[in-house]
Amino acid sequence: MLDVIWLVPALPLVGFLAILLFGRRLGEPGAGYVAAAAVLGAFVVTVGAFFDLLSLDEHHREHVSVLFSWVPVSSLQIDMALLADPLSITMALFVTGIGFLIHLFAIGYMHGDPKFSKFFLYLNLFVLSMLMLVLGENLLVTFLGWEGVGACSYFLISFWHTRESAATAGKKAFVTNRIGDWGVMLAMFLGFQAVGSVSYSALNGAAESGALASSTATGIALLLFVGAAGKSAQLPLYLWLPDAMEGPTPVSALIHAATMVTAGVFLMTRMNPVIAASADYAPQIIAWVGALTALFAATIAVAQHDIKKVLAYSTVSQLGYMFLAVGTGAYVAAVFHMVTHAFFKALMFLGSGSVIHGMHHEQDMRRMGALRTVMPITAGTFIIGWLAIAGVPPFAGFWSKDEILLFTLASSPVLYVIGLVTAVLTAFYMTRQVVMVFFGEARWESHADDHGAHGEFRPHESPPIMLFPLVVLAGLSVVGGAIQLPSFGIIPDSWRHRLEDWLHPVVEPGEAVIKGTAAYDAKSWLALLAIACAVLGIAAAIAVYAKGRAKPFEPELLARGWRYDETVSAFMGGPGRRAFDAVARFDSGVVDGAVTGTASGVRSVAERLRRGQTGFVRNYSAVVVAGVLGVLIWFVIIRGVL
Amino acid sequence: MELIVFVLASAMVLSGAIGVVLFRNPVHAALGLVLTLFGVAVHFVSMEAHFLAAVQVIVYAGAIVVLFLFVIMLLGVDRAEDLTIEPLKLQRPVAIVLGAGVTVLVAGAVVRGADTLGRETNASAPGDSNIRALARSLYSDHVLAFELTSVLLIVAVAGTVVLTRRLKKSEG
Amino acid sequence: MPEQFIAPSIDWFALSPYLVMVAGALGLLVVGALTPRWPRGLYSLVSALTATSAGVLAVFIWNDVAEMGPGTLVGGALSHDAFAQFVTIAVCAATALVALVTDAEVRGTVLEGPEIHALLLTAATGAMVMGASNDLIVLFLGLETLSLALYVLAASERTAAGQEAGMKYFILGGLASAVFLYGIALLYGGARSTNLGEIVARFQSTVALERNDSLVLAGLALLIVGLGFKVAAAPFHVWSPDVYQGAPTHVTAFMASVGKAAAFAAMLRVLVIALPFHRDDWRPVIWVLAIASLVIGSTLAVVQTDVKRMLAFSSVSHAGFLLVGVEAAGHRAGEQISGDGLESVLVYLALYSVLVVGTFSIVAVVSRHAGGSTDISVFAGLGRRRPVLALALTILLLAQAGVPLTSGFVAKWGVIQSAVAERSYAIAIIAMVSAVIAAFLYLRIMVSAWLADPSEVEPEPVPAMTGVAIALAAAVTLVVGVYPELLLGWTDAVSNFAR
Amino acid sequence: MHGAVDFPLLSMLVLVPAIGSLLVALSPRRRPEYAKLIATVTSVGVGAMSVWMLRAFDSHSGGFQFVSRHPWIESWGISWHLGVDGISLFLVVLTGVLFPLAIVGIDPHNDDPRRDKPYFAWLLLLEAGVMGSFVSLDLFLFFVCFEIVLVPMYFLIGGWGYEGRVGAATKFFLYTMLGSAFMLVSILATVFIASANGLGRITFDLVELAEGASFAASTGRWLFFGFAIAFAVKVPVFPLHTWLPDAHTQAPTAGSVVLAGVMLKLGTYGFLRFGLYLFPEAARWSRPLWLTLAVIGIIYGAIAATMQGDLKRLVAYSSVAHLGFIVLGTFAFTSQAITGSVMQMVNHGVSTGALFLMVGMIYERRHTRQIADLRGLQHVAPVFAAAFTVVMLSSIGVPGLNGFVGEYLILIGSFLTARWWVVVAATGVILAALYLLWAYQRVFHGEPDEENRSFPELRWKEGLVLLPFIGIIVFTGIYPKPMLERIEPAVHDLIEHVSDRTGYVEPQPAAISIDDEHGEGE
Amino acid sequence: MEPTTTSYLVLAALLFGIGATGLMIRRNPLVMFMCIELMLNAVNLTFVALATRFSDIDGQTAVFFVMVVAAAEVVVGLGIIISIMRRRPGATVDDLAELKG
Repeated sequence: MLDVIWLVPALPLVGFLAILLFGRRLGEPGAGYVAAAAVLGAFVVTVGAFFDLLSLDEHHREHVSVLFSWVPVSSLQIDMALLADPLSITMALFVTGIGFLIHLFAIGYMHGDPKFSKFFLYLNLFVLSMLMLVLGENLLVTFLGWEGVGACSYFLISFWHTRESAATAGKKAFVTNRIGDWGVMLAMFLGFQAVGSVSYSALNGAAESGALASSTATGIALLLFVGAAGKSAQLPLYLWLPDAMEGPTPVSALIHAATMVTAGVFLMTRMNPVIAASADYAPQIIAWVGALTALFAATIAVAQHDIKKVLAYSTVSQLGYMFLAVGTGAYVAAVFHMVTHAFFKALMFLGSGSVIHGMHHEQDMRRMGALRTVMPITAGTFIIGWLAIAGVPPFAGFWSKDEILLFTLASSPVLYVIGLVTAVLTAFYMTRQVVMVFFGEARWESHADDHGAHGEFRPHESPPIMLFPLVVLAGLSVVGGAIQLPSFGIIPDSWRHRLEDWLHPVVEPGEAVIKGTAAYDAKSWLALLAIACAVLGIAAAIAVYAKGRAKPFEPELLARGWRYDETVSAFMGGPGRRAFDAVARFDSGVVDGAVTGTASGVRSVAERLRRGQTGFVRNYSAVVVAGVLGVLIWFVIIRGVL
Repeated sequence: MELIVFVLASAMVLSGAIGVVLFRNPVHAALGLVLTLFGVAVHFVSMEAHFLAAVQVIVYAGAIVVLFLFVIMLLGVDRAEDLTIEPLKLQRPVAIVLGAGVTVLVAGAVVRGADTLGRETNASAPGDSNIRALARSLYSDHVLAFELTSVLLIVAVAGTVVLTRRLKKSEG
Repeated sequence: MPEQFIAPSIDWFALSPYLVMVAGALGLLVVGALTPRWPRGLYSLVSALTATSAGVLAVFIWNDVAEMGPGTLVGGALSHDAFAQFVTIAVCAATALVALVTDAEVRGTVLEGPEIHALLLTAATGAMVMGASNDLIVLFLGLETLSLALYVLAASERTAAGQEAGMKYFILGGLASAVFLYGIALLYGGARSTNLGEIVARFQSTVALERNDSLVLAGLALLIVGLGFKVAAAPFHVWSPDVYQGAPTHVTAFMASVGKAAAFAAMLRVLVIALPFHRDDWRPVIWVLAIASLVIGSTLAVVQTDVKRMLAFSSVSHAGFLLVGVEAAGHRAGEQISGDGLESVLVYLALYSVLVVGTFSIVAVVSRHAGGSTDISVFAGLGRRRPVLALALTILLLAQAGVPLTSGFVAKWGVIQSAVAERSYAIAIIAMVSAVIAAFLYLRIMVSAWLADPSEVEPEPVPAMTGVAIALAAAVTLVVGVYPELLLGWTDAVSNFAR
Repeated sequence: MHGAVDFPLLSMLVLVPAIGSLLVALSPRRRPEYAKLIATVTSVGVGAMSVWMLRAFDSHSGGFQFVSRHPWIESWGISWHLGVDGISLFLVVLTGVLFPLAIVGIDPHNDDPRRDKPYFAWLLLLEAGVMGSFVSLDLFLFFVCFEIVLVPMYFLIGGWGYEGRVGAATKFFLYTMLGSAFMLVSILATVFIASANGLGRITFDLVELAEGASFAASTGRWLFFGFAIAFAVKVPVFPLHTWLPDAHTQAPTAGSVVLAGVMLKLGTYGFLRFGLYLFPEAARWSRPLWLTLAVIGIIYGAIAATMQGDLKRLVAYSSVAHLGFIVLGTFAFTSQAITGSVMQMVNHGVSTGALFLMVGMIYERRHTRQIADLRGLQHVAPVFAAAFTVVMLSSIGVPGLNGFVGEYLILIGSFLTARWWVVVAATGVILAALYLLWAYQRVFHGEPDEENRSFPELRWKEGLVLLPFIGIIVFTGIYPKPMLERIEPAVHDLIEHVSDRTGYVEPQPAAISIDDEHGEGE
Repeated sequence: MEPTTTSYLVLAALLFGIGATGLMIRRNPLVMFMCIELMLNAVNLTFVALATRFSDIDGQTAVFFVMVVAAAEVVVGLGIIISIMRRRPGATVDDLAELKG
C-alpha cells in the first residue's frame, strides 16, 4: 500500500470535492456518510501502509513518494511529496482512525443542523490538511497542511458564525496561530539557507552529520517551537484554544483535542535531530514552557464550570506534558502521550458532546448532575476516560504520563515536581467534572424552565451512531497503554517498548538515554508515587464535590484564567487599538497631509502671487522696469564690470 | 560754442522731459514734449543730421504733438491731474528708484563703453551728402524696411477704422 | 559727385509669401471698401486662403533653400533659410485657423467688414518678417507691425474688458518697444551695425581678450527685456493675463499663437544666431526667465476661475518651456554642431500654435453661447451637450498638459531632450514638475466639461468654419503626437540658418 | 525561436485594443449596445491572443520572445520595439484576461446608456496602454504607455466613480504624473549619457542601453532615482502611497480591478525591467533604502488597513502591504525572491482584483461600502461568502492558494540576502490575517440585521466572472510550476546581468547532502 | 571743447530714464503716451550720436524708421484712447483695472 500512499490524502480530497459539488443534493445524512467513508478509506490505506512498513527492515522503513514538483526555483526545489515512515504513519493512523469515529459521531451530533453538509465539507478538508501535515516530506508540505488545518479550524470554530462569540473565537484562533506560523516560516528560511532544502531528510541529515551549525540548529528549533506553541496552545499563545470551544463539539474532539493541536508536538518530534543539534538551552526552554503550561492550565481547569472549558484547559495542560517530554528528550513518550491523549480526550470531548446533545446544548456543569442515570453509556465511557487521564493504571494515560515524568526527573527535579503537582491537579479537576456531571443531584431539573422551547425537558441518551465511537474510544483508552509498556519486572519483554522500537528509525533516543540515571533506577517507585498522586487528586475532589467535606476552592482569579486572556484582550482593545488608530491617523494626517499640504501650499503661494497681479497698468510697468533693472544689473554689473 | 549749444539744448530736452512728467495739465505736458523734441532737433543739427532734425520738427513737433493736443481738446481731458495724490502706495518712490536705477546703469554702460566707439570721424560727413547718403541707404540696404513701413501704415489706417467705427444701434 | 546707385537685387519668389499676405490684406481692404457686402464668411475664407497660399509658397521656397543653401534677401534685410520658412509656415497655419474662427466671432457686429481680416493678415506679415529678419531694424518694424495690429485687435470689440486690454497692451507694449529699440541702439553702438550677419561677423573677428563690450551687454539686456515682454516670460508677462482675458477670444488665439511664435523666432534670431558669442552672458538670464515663467505661469494658473485667464497663465508656462529650449540652444550657439535646442523650440512653437488656436476656438464657441462669459462654469456639462466638441477640447488640453500621443508631448519631449542633452538637468526637472502643476488646471477644465453636473443649457451651435479649425487643430495634435516623424524628419534643416 | 513567427502578436496586443477603443468611440451614439459588443469582441480577442502567446512561449529561454521592431521616430533614435520574457509574460496574460472580465462582467451602471460608449472606449484605451507598458522594450515607448494610462484611468475614476471621485482622480493623475516627470528627465539623461559613454549613438532601445552602456556609479544612481521615483509612486512605496486609497476607493469597480490588478504592477515591473536591468549598480547600492521602505510598507499598510471603516479602502491599504512584499523581493537579488515577486505581481492582481470585484458587488447590492453597515452576509449569501473566503485566504497567503507561493518565494529568497528585513516582513502575514479576518467577521459573520437580510446571493453571471479568478487562485497555489519555470529563466538572466555589472554573487544556500534526497526532484 | 558722443549718450540715458519714470507715475493715458515718446526720442538721440561717431548712415536711417513707427503708434494709440474716452470720459489708467488677479 506504500505505493499508493497518495490515496491517504486523496480520499478525503475526493470526499471534500464530492461534498463541495453535490453537498446540497447529498443532504443529511448522505454527506456525512460520504465524508466518513472517505476517512475510513484513508484509514484502511494507512493500515495497509502500516503493515507494509512493518514488513520492511527497520532501516528501510521510509518511503518517499513525489507527487509533483511544487515550488522549483533554481536552488530551491520543493516537491509535493509524501513521506511514509513510522512517525507519519502513526500519526496518520490515529488521525484517520479517530477522525473516522468522530465523523460518525458528528453524523448524529449535527443532526438537524441546516448546514449539515457544509460541516462535513470542512471536516474532510480538515482531515486532508492534517494528513498533508503529517505525511509531508518536507517542511513546506507540512506547512501546507499546517495552515490548512488552521483554516479549517477557523471555519469550524466559527461554524455557527451568527454567534458573535463563535466568530470572534475563530478569528482569534487563526490570528494566534499565524503568530506561530511566523516562526515556522522563519525556521524554514533558516533551514533553507543553511542546508539548501526544506526537506526533513536534508535538515535532519545535516543535523545528525554535524553539518548544521549549533546556532542555526538552535534558531530553527526555537522558531519551530514558536510555531508549535501557537498550534499546540502553549504559553503564551494558548489562549485561542479555550475560546475554540465555541465550535461544535465533534470539532473540539477532533481538532482541538486529538489531532491538530498535537501537530506542534509532531513537528518537534519530526525535527528531533535538529533539536538535538541545538544549544542546550533550546530543549530546556521547550521543557520549561511545556511544564509551566501544564501547571498553569491545570490550575485554571480547576475552577471552570463549562464542561468543554474544563476539557479545553485540560488539553492545554496535557499538551504541556508532551512538550515537557519533547524538551527532556522523551520523544517516544511524547508521541505515546499524544496517542493515548488522543484516545481519552477525544472520548471525553465526544462524551461531553453527548451530554450537551442530551442536555439540549446546555454546557454549564452547575446545571448538570446525576446524568449517569439518564445516559449510562455516555457516563460509563466518560468515566473510563476520566480514569485514563487521571493516571490510574492500567488505563492508557497512566503509562504515557509515567514515562514522561520519568524522563523529567532524569532531566530536572524541579520540572518533575511541577509535573507531579500537575498530575494531582489533573486528577482533581477531572474527578470534579465527573462528579458534577454524572453524580450528585440532578440540578438540571430546577432549570428545566430555561429550556421551555423544547416542552418537557429531560436529558436523553444519544443515538447509537454517537455511542459507537464512544465505546470504541473507551476501549482504546483502556488498552492504549499497551503499545509502549515500560520495562517493569512483571511485564513480559516482548510487550515492552513496542512504540519505541517502531519509531526507532525516526526518534533516536529512547529509554536508553536515561539508563543509568537515578531516576531510571527508581522507576518502579516513581510509578507508585504517580499512582499516589492520582489517588490523592481523586480523593480530594470526591471529598469536596461528592461528599461536601470542604467548600470548593474555585477562586475568581482561576475561573478567569489568571486574567491572562482579559489582559491580552484589554491590551489589544486598548493601547494596541489606539496604536493602530494612531498609525491610521498618521497616515491621513501626516503622510497624506504632506501631499494635500503641498497642494494647498502651492495654492496659497499662488493666491499670494496673484495679488501681485493688481490690474493697475502702472504697477505692471513698474514690474517691467524692475525687470529691466534686474537684467541690466546682471549684464552691466555682473557680466560687464565684475 | 558747440558745448554751449549742447548744454542749452540738453537743458531744453531735460526740462521739457521733466515738464512732461510733472505738469499736472496734459496740455502743459504736451508743451513740455514740444520743448524736448525741439531740443533733440537742435542736437540733431549739431550732429549734422539735418534731415532728421527737419523731420523731427515737422513730423514730431508739428504733427504728432498737434495730434495730441487735438485729442486732448476733443475729449476734454484737459483737466488737471492731481499729482499730489497717489492712489497706489509705493508706486512713486519705486518708480523713481527704478527710473534712476535704469538711467544710472545705462549711463554707466555707455560711459564704460565710450572707448570702444573708435576714433571720432566727424569730418567725413558733409551736410549735403548726409541726405543723399540717407536716401541711398533707405532705398538700397533698407528698402525692405522702407516698404515695411507701408505695411505699418496699412495697419494704422485699418486700425483707426476699426477702432473708431460707429457702433450700430443694435449694439447699444 | 553722386555715386552710382545700385538697387539691391530682389528675389521676388523668395518674397512671395509676404507679398501674398500684404496683397491679401490690401485686396480685402480695397475690394471690401468698394464692393457691397460680401457673402457671409467670404472674408474669412479669403484670408484663410491667403494665409494658406503663403504657407504653401513657403514650402516651395523651403525646397529652394534646401537645394541652394541659406542666404539673405534684399540687401541682407531678410534671411533666406529654412528657419524663416518654418516660422512662416507655422504663422500661416495659425493665421489660417484664426481667420476661420474669426468669421463667427465678428459676424453680426460692426466689425463684420474686411478690416479685421486685413489686420490679421498684416499682423501675420509682421510676424513672418520677425521670423525671417536679418536686420534689427527690420525685426523692429516687423514687431511693430504685429504689435500695432494686435493693439487694435485687442481693443476691437468694444467691451469694457476689450478696451482695457487694448489700453494696457498698448501702454506696456509701447514701453517694451521703447526698451527693445533702445537695446537695438546700444547694440548698434557696440557692433556698429544693425545687420545680424554683420554683428556675428564683427564679434567673430574681434579678438575677445579683454574686450570691453558694456554697450553690447547693456543693449543685450534691453533686447532680452523687449523680447521677454513679447513672449510673455515672467516677470515680463504681467500684461498677458489681462490682455488675453480682455481681448476677443479669436484675437487671444492669434496673440498666443502667432504673437508668441514670432517673438520666439525673433529671440532665437537675436540671441542664438546674432549673438552666439555672448551666450555665456545671456544664457543665465534665459535660465532665470525660464524658471520664473514655468513656476509663475503654472502656479498662478491653478487659482484662476476664468478659462481664458487660465490659458493665459498656462501660456506663460509654455513660454517657460520654450525658454528651456532657448537655454539649451544657448549652450552650443554658434558651434558647428549646435545641438537640438533651436530645432526643439521651433517644433514646440509650431505645435503649440496649432494647439492653442484650437483650444481658444473651443473657448470662443462656448463663451459666445454663454453671453461672452469665459468663466469655467460655462464649460460645465459640455461633455453631455457637445461630446465631440468636448472630446476635441480634451485632446487639446491633454496636449497642452503634455500627455503622450499628443503633439504637446512631442513638443515638451523635444525641449526637455535638448536641455538634458546639454546637461541642464535642474531646469529640465523644474520644467517637468511645473508641467505637473499646470496639468491641474487642464484637469479642472476637463472636470468641468465632463464631470460636472450638466447644466440645463441648450447645446451651443458650432459654426462650420470654427468647427473645421477645431477639427484641423485636433487632428494635427493627434497625428503629430502619434507619428512625430512627420514633423521631425522635416525640421532637421532649420538649424542650418543664414548668417 | 518562437519569436520568429510572422504574426506581429505583440503589436496586435497593443494596437487591437487601441483600435477597438477608436471603434467604440466612433460607434453610433444611439446604439449603445454596439459599444459593448465591440468592446467585448476586442477584449476577448486580445485575451485569446495573450493566452495563445502563453502557449507558444518557449519556457526554456530567458531572452525576449515575439520580438517586433520597427523604426518609429528615427530622428530621435526611437523604435517600436516590443518583446516579452518571463518577467512580463504573465503580466501580459493577466492584462489580457482581466480586461475582458472587467468589460463583460462588470456593469458600468450608467444612468444614461449613452455613457457606456466612453466607458468602454476608455477601458480599451487603458488596456492598450497597459499592454504597451508591459511589452515595450524602448524607453520612449514605455514612457508613452506608462503615461498614457493615466488619461483613461483619470476619466474612469472621475466619470464613473463614487462621491469623492473628482478629487481622487485628480490626485491620482497629478501624483503619478509628478513621478513620471522625474522619469522623463532620467530617460533622456540615460540616453544621452549612454551615448556619450561608449554607446556612441542616441538610442532609446532598452536592450542596447542595458547591454551597451555603462555609467559612472554616481551618475547611475541619479539616473536610477529618476526612474525609481516614478515607479515608487506607481507601486506605491511608502510614503508615496496616499493617492492609492483614494483612487481605489473612488474608482468604479472595473477601475479598481484594473488599477489593482495590473496598473500598480507597472511600478514593480518597472523596477525590475528598467531599474535593475539598466542600473544594476545603483539598484544594488540603494537596496537598503528600498528594503526598508518595503518592510515599512508591509507593516504600515497592514496596520492602516486594519483601521479602515471602508471596505474598499481596506483592500486598498492591503495592496500597499502586498506590494511591499513585491518590492522586498525585487531588491533581494536572488532568483527565488525575484521570481516570487514576479509571480506575486500576478497573484496580487488576481486576488485583489477579485476582492475589488466582490466589494463592488456588495456596493451594488447595498449601496454602501462601510463595514459598519454590513452584517451577517454569510448567513444570507453563503456562496458569495465562500467565494470571498477563498479570495481572502489567498490574499492572506494561505498555502495551497496562489498568494502563498509568491509570498513564500519572496521571503525565502530575501532571507538569503536580507535576513532581518524578512524577519520583520514576515510579521506582515500575521497582520494580513488580522485585518482581513476582522473585516470578514464584521461583514459576513453575525446575525444579519434588517437591511442585510435581503442581500441577494451570488448570481450566475457574477459567479462566472469570479470563477476564472478562483480557478487561477487554486491552480497556481497547487501547481505553480508552469508559471515558475517560465519566469525563472528570465529572472536568472537578469541576475546574471546584475552579476556581470556589479560583481555581485548571488548567495546560494549551502547545499548539504542535496543529492541525498533530490534524486527525482531535479 | 566739443561735446563728446558719450555726453549725448548719457543725455539720452537720462531722457530715457525720465520717460520711464513718467510712465510709471502718470495716470493720464495721454501723458503716459508722451512719456513713451520721450523714450523713443532718447533712442533717436542715441542712434544719431552713434551714427555720427561712426560716420555710418545706418543709424540715421534707423531714426527715420523710428519716427515712422512713432507716428503710426500715435495714430493707433490715440485711436484706442479715443474709443475708451468716448465710453468713459475722464478715465485714468487706474480706472482700467477690472482685469486682474
